[in-house]
Amino acid sequence: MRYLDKTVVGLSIVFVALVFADFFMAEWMRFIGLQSLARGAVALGLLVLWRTGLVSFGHALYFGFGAYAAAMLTLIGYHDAFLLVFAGTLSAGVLAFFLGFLLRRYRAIFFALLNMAFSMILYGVIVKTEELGSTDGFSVLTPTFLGYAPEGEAVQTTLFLFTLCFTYIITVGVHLYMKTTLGSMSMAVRENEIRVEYLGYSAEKVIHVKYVFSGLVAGFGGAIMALAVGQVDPDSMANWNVSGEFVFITILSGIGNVGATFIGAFVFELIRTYAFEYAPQIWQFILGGSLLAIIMFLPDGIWSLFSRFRKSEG
Amino acid sequence: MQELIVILVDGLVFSSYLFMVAVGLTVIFGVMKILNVTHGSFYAFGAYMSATLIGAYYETDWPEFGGFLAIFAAALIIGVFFGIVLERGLLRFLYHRDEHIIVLATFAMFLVLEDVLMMIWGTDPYYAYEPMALLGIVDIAELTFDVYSLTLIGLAAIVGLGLWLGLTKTKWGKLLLAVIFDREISQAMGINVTVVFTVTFVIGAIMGALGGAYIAPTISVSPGIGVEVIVLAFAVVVIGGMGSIPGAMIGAVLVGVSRAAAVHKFPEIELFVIYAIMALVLAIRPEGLFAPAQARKI
Amino acid sequence: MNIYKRSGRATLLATGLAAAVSLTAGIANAADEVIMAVPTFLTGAGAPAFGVPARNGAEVIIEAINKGTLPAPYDKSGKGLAGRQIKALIYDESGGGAKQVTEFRNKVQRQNVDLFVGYISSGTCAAITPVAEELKMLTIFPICGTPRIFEEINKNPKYVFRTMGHATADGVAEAHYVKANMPGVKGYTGINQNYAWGQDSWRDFDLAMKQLMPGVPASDKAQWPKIFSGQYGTEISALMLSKEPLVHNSMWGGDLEAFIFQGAARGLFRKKKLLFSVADTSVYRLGKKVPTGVILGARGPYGIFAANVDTPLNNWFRKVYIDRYSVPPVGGSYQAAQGVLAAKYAYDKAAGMNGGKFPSKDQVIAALEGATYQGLAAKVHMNRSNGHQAATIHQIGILEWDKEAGEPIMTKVTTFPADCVMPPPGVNGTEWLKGGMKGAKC
Amino acid sequence: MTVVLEVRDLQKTFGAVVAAKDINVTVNEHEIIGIIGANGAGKTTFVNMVTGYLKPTSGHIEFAGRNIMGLPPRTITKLGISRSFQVPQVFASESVFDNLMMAYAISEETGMGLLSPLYNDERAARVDGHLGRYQIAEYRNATASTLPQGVRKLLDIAMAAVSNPTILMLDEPTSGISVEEKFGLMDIIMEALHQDKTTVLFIEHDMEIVERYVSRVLAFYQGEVICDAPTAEALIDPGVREFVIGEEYHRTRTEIAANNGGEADNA
Repeated sequence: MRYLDKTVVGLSIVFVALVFADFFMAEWMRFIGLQSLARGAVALGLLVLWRTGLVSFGHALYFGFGAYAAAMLTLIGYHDAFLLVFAGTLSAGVLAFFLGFLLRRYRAIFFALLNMAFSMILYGVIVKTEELGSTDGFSVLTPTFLGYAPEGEAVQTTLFLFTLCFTYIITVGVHLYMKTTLGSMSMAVRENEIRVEYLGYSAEKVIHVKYVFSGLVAGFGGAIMALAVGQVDPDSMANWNVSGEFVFITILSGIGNVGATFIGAFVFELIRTYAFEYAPQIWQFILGGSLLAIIMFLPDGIWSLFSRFRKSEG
Repeated sequence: MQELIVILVDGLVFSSYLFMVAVGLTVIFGVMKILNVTHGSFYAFGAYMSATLIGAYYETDWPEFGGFLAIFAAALIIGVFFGIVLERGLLRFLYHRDEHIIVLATFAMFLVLEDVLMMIWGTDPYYAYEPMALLGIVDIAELTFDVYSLTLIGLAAIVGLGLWLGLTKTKWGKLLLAVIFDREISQAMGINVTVVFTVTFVIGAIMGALGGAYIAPTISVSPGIGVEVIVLAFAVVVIGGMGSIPGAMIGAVLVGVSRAAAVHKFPEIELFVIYAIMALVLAIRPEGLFAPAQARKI
Repeated sequence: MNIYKRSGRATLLATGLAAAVSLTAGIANAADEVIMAVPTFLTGAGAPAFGVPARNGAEVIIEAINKGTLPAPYDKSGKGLAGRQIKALIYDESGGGAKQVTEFRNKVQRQNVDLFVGYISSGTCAAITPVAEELKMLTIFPICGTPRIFEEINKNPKYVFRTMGHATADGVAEAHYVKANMPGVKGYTGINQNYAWGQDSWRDFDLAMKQLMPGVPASDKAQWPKIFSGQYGTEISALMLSKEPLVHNSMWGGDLEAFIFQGAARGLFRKKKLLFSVADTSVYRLGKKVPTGVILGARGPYGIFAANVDTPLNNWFRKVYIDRYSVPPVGGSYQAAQGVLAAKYAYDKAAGMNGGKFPSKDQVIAALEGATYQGLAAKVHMNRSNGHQAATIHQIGILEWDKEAGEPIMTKVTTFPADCVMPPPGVNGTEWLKGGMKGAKC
Repeated sequence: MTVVLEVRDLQKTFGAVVAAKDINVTVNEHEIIGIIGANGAGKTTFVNMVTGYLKPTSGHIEFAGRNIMGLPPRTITKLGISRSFQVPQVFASESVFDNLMMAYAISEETGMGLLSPLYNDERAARVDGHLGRYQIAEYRNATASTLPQGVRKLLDIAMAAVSNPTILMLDEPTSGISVEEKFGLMDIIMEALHQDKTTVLFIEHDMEIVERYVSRVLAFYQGEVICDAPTAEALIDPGVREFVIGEEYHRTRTEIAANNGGEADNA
């Protein structure tokens, strides 16, 4: 009971609801949902960093790394979703672990930009690798799930369920983690690193842990995206504006609640989809305008709408 | 020997381009601590306005060299207009917010302005090659260069020197330096930080627009030109030390000459040069080559 | 207890929202319409060079199909596609592969699109192909360079067609042209944008040159400027210092135009022989600023190459296009128009075989597979990759400025038959090139 | 008496500036030591070096028989030297309670324990006990940034004391506090620390505070210790009077305090 708070209960209800919805949802909606889960996972990592006082303008690095790691395994004949997603997640995590030793020394805008520099190096490497299709990327075949090889609409249904389960575990895990001493140290490091050091813990170590975590979930999101879209390419996976979108989603969501990142990602996809449909010439205008509106009028993100709603109820 | 001279000349031209593209960004960051993504829009609007004015100018039968005035007029018009509108209309509401939020706000504004640009000028490209044709060519180390590109070196030097002198030798510059060092104390000392901010932002915007306006005659002014500039300018500014004008200059030269050497010797690695230098410099000197002074923490 | 109740309500709100949106899926379309999605670059750097001309070309044809005003050979089959009006959904191709896949699914499942005629970038085509096959959606790529679509991504396509030759043809035709017109050339180098198209273009040209002119060396310092960089001073210096007299260039759009301004100012085009793969996208726009005497291609018999093709269909197209947009149609306009014509041809033919009734999707596909139909500039033979990949004649020539007409023209044009420049059916382009282009009929 | 801290020949230079020179200090268990000196005399630099914030240029620092030169603050804190700050270093946007919860958790948990929930009832009880000892229980739920200066100072010191350190170094505990409040504040601090038998070194400008709470004085001038003696002796030392207290200043300060009860300038 100790771990069962309202967020865990809420997440569990949504989880069960979505598992059922999976079988009734319109295909395009499921696809948007799948992308929202993938991007939301990255935003979840950014949320953890943000709570630590850091923002990365380069998490497409881990997103792209995870996506390409998973996709490259399919090139040598591995197609199991569990293996691919695990590999994508882990490889991004390992990369974050090593780069973390350098990045944990940086704060504020330097941290943000150094991440961007690394992500652009990955972008450059992919563009220069003709074997991997350069900017065209390459296709990722439909995955299997522990021997089960779905076809037609079942592909997306199964993948959605698969993603949903892992996302649920990760999200609840993050929520519980944030309540542990190490998790709460996010706040401590953001508020006052000097005090943390003088209480006997290394602020850099705290940051490193969060950074590796953010790398892991970004890799997870990337691997899922590769499987969902069936294609990897550097412009959708590793370019700087992709990183910008992740920060966009984080701001849209607000950092109040772990579940908010997925709602934020979903809203982001909807805005973009409808802007594309109704204003194909000025969809960037609408996207930028919405972001500005959120920043100006909903400074704590979409989650604050829920909080307000609840306050007025209570 | 010939190759070496050519690498140097090419490198300096490209460095000057980088400096012109980055200097506005560093001025704004230095004073306001805002990483201004809208900088890319200033560049693009500057280029479009410049192409439009140059086109209009050469429709008249006024003296040919007057076309250069159109370039500077374009930079002024765009810089002053967008500088004031954005700073007064948007940024001032965000000064109390997290610095990353402000970056995102300027990113959002950049997206908006990209489409505004298309609403005004459409998707067809604009050309304004007359000023470039006017200056002709010159041979250096038995290789032909166009004089216009070489004048970029002079422009960058004048802008860099002017800003540096303005900052260190004038009363206004000293006020700016005070604000840079400590915003609150400056306010307490009676400096009108609001005005300082607006003026700085306008100067930065003019610089961004001037970059685009001056480059316009050498390129095809078409959609998307602002995007490329942003990342490039970020890199230069980060390498040089954010907010430092001499830093931006050294950073630009470092990147420009290295890139020129790469293009001549190992063209395959051209794509990486700038980011590799950025990562390398940051790994060794976290705050860039010229880190600004910091106040004591405890 | 209270907290659970409240969180339940927030949850309800979220799920309710999701459910509400998902239930609004599927807008019924009028029975007498064919919904044609036309993705093309409306924003960004690809818009002026390819996207907007392609949209314009498609619009001219779609309008004429709906009004029934297409000239011969399409003048006998009545209005619309097999009698039904086309409702075109033109939208932006920008945003990368993932975004376009999402949009593709949206259009198919939410807007009940009947067919797609579009996509310009190889990257988007590569991303769309598996999805189109998965969703069983008739998709006609009018452009797209990469041969990988049917060579790697889907070797056995059922729903995806491409109605123009792929990039291998460009490199081979260029090499043939160089061999015929510059037999004594001492070597070649290149400047190509550093991304898939540039890399593929250079590789194919290089491979073809190695086969056709084996003794002629390639430079090991071919230039790779970043795409959209716009500043080519250093690269131009390096090219001018290089010893190779021939420079291969597959740039397009703003990059190409900036390169031309900067190169022309420094006399690059007098000092080196330039070979432009796709520069036709810019020739009319550049007007008098075009570098003359350069070798030019348009990825087939399109754009400026079609200026003097004297058929009723082509003459009509050029006239309507120029009247409407006040510029002549370029490669992208022709190619997109050719894609729409494929749909017109296939629907009408399928209806004919279906006893005049509106055909099913499978019937339309069967009608287009392996067909030969009349494009604007040349006949299109759907005779590669199970009848899904087109082959057409290919043309290369020298660009000159016609003082009297006051417009650029092509001279010394060589026309290559499709079977000379495209790999034979079932053969991988790169392997074909490496293996000496066996089976080519020139 | 056991020696807990021994500093020998400590030097610190920043380029050409000498911030600390030939510092030799020995601290015994349970001592209360006052560190005095004008601004820039090297007091905070001394504290920064002992607690690992600044790396000395040369010298030797030994704590409880162990060389702690060059160790980072977190290690030195774990070994048993804590400090407070002239400008309170608290988690500004959190409540007083949460500040102390965090402080306790960090100082108590290691290894896998870091992954146990921050909140537990036993820890909360310890926090509340601590709040009582420092007499800030009434601010338990107030956000740290909204606290009055005196309470914030107390919170800062309370946070430094959670680990029950062997030595606690206080950097100007009474700066920014009005004269009337100073003694009350110091009484609370000294009472709490006395219970824990903590060795205390604190930087102070106010000689009355020094006279009242301190058994021994270290006087700094231009990076050097010019006097290390019992309080009464130190305060009449001519060097201290000239370079640290300043005769005129001392008189003026007393007069002001006497006349209007206002706060003397101790910046």
